[in-house]
Amino acid sequence: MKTAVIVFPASNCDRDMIVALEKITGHQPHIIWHQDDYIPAVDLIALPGGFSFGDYLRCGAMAARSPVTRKVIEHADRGGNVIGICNGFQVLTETGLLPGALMRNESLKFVCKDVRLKVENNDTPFTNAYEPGEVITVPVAHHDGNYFADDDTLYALEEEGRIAFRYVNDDGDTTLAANPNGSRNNIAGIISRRKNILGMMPHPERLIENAHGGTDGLGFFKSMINAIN
Amino acid sequence: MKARVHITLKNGVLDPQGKAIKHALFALGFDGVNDVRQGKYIELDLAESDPDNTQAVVEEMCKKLLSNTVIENYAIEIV
Amino acid sequence: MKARVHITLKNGVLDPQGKAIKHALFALGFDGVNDVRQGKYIELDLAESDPDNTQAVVEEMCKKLLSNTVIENYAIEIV
Amino acid sequence: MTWNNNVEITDALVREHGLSTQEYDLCLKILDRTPTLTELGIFSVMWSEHCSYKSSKKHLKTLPTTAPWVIHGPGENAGVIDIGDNQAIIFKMESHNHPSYIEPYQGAATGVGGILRDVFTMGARPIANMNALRFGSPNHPKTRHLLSGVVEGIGGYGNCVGVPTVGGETNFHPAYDGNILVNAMTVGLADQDKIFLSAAAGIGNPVIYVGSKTGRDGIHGATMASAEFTEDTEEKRPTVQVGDPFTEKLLIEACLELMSTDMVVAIQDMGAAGLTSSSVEMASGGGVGFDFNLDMVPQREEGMTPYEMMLSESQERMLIVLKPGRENEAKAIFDKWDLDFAVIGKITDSGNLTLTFKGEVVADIPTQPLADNSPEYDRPWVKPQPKPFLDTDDIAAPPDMKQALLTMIGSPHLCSRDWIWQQYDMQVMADTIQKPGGDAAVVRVHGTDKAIAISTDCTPRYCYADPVEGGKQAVAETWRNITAVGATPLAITDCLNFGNPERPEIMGQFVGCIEGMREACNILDYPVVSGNVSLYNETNGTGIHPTPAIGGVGLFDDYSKMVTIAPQAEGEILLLIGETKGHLGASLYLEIMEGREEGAPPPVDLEVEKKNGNFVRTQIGAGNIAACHDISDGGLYVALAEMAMAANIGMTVTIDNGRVPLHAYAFGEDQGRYILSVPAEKAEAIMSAADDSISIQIIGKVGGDAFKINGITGISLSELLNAHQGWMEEYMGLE
Ligand SMILES: Nc1ncnc2c1ncn2[C@@H]1O[C@H](COP(=O)(O)OP(=O)(O)O)[C@@H](O)[C@H]1O
Ligand SMILES: [Mg+2]
Repeated sequence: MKTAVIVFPASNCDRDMIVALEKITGHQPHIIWHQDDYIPAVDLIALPGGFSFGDYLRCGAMAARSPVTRKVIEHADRGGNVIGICNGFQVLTETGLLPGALMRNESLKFVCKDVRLKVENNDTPFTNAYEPGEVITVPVAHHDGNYFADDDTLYALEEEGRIAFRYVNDDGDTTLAANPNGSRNNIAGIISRRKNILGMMPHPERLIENAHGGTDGLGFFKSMINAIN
Repeated sequence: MKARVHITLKNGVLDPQGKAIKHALFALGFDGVNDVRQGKYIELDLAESDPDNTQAVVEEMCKKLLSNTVIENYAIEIV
Repeated sequence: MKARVHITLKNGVLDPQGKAIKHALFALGFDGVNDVRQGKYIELDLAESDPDNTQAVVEEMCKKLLSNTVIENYAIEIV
Repeated sequence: MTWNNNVEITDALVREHGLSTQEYDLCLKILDRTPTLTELGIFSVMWSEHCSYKSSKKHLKTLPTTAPWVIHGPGENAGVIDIGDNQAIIFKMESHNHPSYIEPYQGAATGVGGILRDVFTMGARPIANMNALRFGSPNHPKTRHLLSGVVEGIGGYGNCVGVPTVGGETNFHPAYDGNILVNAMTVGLADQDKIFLSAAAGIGNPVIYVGSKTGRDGIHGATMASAEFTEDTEEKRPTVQVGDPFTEKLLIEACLELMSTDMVVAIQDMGAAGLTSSSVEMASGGGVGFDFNLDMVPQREEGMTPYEMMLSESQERMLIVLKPGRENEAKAIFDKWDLDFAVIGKITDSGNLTLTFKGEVVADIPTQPLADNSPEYDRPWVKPQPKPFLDTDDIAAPPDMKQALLTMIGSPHLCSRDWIWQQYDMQVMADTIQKPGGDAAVVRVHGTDKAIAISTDCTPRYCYADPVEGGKQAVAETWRNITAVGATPLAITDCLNFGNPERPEIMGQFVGCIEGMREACNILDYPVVSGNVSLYNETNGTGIHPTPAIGGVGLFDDYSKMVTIAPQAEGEILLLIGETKGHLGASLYLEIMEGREEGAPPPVDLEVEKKNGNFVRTQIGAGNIAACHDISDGGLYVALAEMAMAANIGMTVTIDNGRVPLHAYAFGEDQGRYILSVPAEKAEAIMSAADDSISIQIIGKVGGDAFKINGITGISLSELLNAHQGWMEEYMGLE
């Protein structure tokens, strides 16, 4: 599986993503600087977490308008796979590749902790290694993860099975207390209509070794290998 | 010329900051607050000297960068 | 009554957001931008119906919560 | 207002600049003429307490600073220690107390920014941040606002630059009502053959300014950090600096990229007193002069004067000496990262800092005497009267042991700090293997089996009761915390926060703490490699508790040996190491349950400390231990409860308290103790491995879903957790 990781000024989970992709695919991803206007042919483009352009104005807003992002959009329009983790998810909504917007957490505070996620749809290139309805643990670390979409969009996302992950409690129930940021319908991650684009706030790349305290994030990467090879 | 841009959340979009401010004001004893909405205020100092052109340019800036039209409205004032 | 509050950085206080916006506008091809400053804009809907009282109350809100008077100025408009 | 560099230097002006008559005379002697206004400004910041260490130097010199693994001790931007394989760990702690009191968010944020620069300026990639915080009483009207802003500022900066914040400590006490303490520590990783120092060299070499533009930020910052607060300080509202973590992140990447080439001769961050202290340090350190054209300094505002440029504390700026002819290559790197880059001058053989502005020389100062002949005071001090030992019989037992334990672990002093650390990105860089909540934080050395353990500690109520014992204890506690995770303690940094040194009793606290630290460092083989002094933490004549915050660093050769405080399985046996005499003087029990702050603190027997710690570390290294926790604030029962909560497993403990009253045994804070949780089949072997000089006993067993111990028939885990986790969230909910 060939991959590329886009690096914006002040992306800061780029190395984590590169390390994870290399470990799992066995190949070093291409590292693409935001001013590059060429992305080699790859199976997957990853937009990593961080604070691109300081998260100033709106999270992901400036990165979404960076020259390289046009190339990411072209890749996605051709049906290429794209993942956006955390800040990457914010960039994807800002470009319009995914619907909705990520607003300031309801608590107004940055939140870093392990959350429980339910795999809502395992029939995607990013989730097929999980059981349907499986509850996994993955860390979140963000200030703006409060997913908002208007009622119609939300309805369509639910109807079309485009919710990839939802915040749940230990028993797999969608509760208010299990929601770390106030996102509508406890949404943690969504996919595009063609299922080739995924955006999610939690960080699967931070939970892939026992030393991290667990390996629940591995399934995410294994899914892509299943789907692509 | 100078332009002042107000960026506000669309009706129906929940406003966590506004809600928190309302809550905090209440906690401080300000109890007659029906609603609070928080937006952004951007002041631009532009080389352009024609008001119409300025309006058009700032309009484009708002569409291309300054606002996220999925959730926000903008209003421009040229001064 | 309604009140509109503008909160802006005091002169001379670094505005990293404004700086980054200016830069991003430039990258998008808007090259005639001399300066950008970003502030906050807060709309309040208040039960109070007397303009003078409203002004006084909002003034107090600004001092106590809405603005950080160490680095910010505020301006109040009653509408 | 037109600017006049040649105003008459009146007594009043000199005094306004914080210089004493003797200091001004020295200044006249060095210059051999009257200073210009710019020169007066330069002398004033260089000789402020903050930059010159004039009250503390004499005593700091007595601290041990060497060991075979120390590469650079105090004197550089940060301390450097050898961790093998050509790798080095570079670390330092620094205070940002006064600015954080005035504007908590920006004060704390720029504190983090400043300490990061001290570390990456030496060529290290920052890999972990820590923070040691002291606030006033929770009942003080300002405390909530300050706690909230400080934590948000630390997170806001550290999260954005992508360095995990992995631990710290947090105290509340009325002694900090008017002077909070915000101490930030950064740990970085470098290759030993790529360590950069600040001493300038090479006559004619270009001097480069990079980073953000210079504004009129915090012009009085450095002098502010050296002046006592009075009622009207708040009214003055000095210009606070605003941090820009985005620029800092770019600066880190750009500087590390530049340092990976061979272009850099010397590099120095612009910290307190900005361009002044950085250039004086670089020039005097290299025995050379600097010739600057101030018109070349990137400026954020119109009409800036040389005085303002030299004293500005704008953030995110660095000064670099390049090899000749490499300017364009270097500039390309900073262009890529969108940072200002300017050649502002060159190195000369004059030994002077010569500043030209609009064609006129506005300052010309010999840097060597400015730096080396700075004032040094032997301030008078009196030995504080040590508090008498308290007789345990004078301290009442609680009516109900269960309620006492719940009250203690639910108090502001001992409750969970998760409200704080959840606002910090603890895992970015994906090498954090022990998060906050345990004894020490642990981060891996990327791509190796090695890991670094870090802990910050100080118990100010002990230092207040007896500075010497308190100083010892602060050092010993970091050593113990690092040991408790299984790492080998190597060296410390410190941040010495005290009141007004011109008062002999405060100076006595300082001298006492240093004495205690010195003893502990010597016996534990644990040198001081960097540090910072913050004096004048005092409002209207009331000083803070003496607070020598210590940041310790230790090493794992193989991080798979690391343990946490959480027992791993039902059936594990609990062992208690160290002797329990039931010392309740200056304890949290006394403060929380009795409302008394009296008595001598628990003495630290450093030989016992060393013996016990080495035993524990050896056992962890041998893979015999499932979990380990040292016993500190709150004593044995609190430590056991913390272990149970961390694992969410109950335990049944039976202690033999002998002649020690139960409450003293339960909550006494005797030093040098650990609890081990070990697989049942290992217990005997561990017991027999301990020679007679080590006190070791079996006290109980892990299992079930309740916490049972002498005097407490049972507390459910959920009761414990509710008590422990509730306070801070509830308290801050009222913000
Ligand atoms: N300000 C803070 N930031 C991050 N972590 C903190 C902070 N304050 C306390 N902690 C964490 O809370 C835990 C308990 O702190 P403390 O009681 O000081 O530990 P110890 O007694 O082992 O030194 C530690 O893991 C520490 O790192
Ligand atoms: Mg401890």
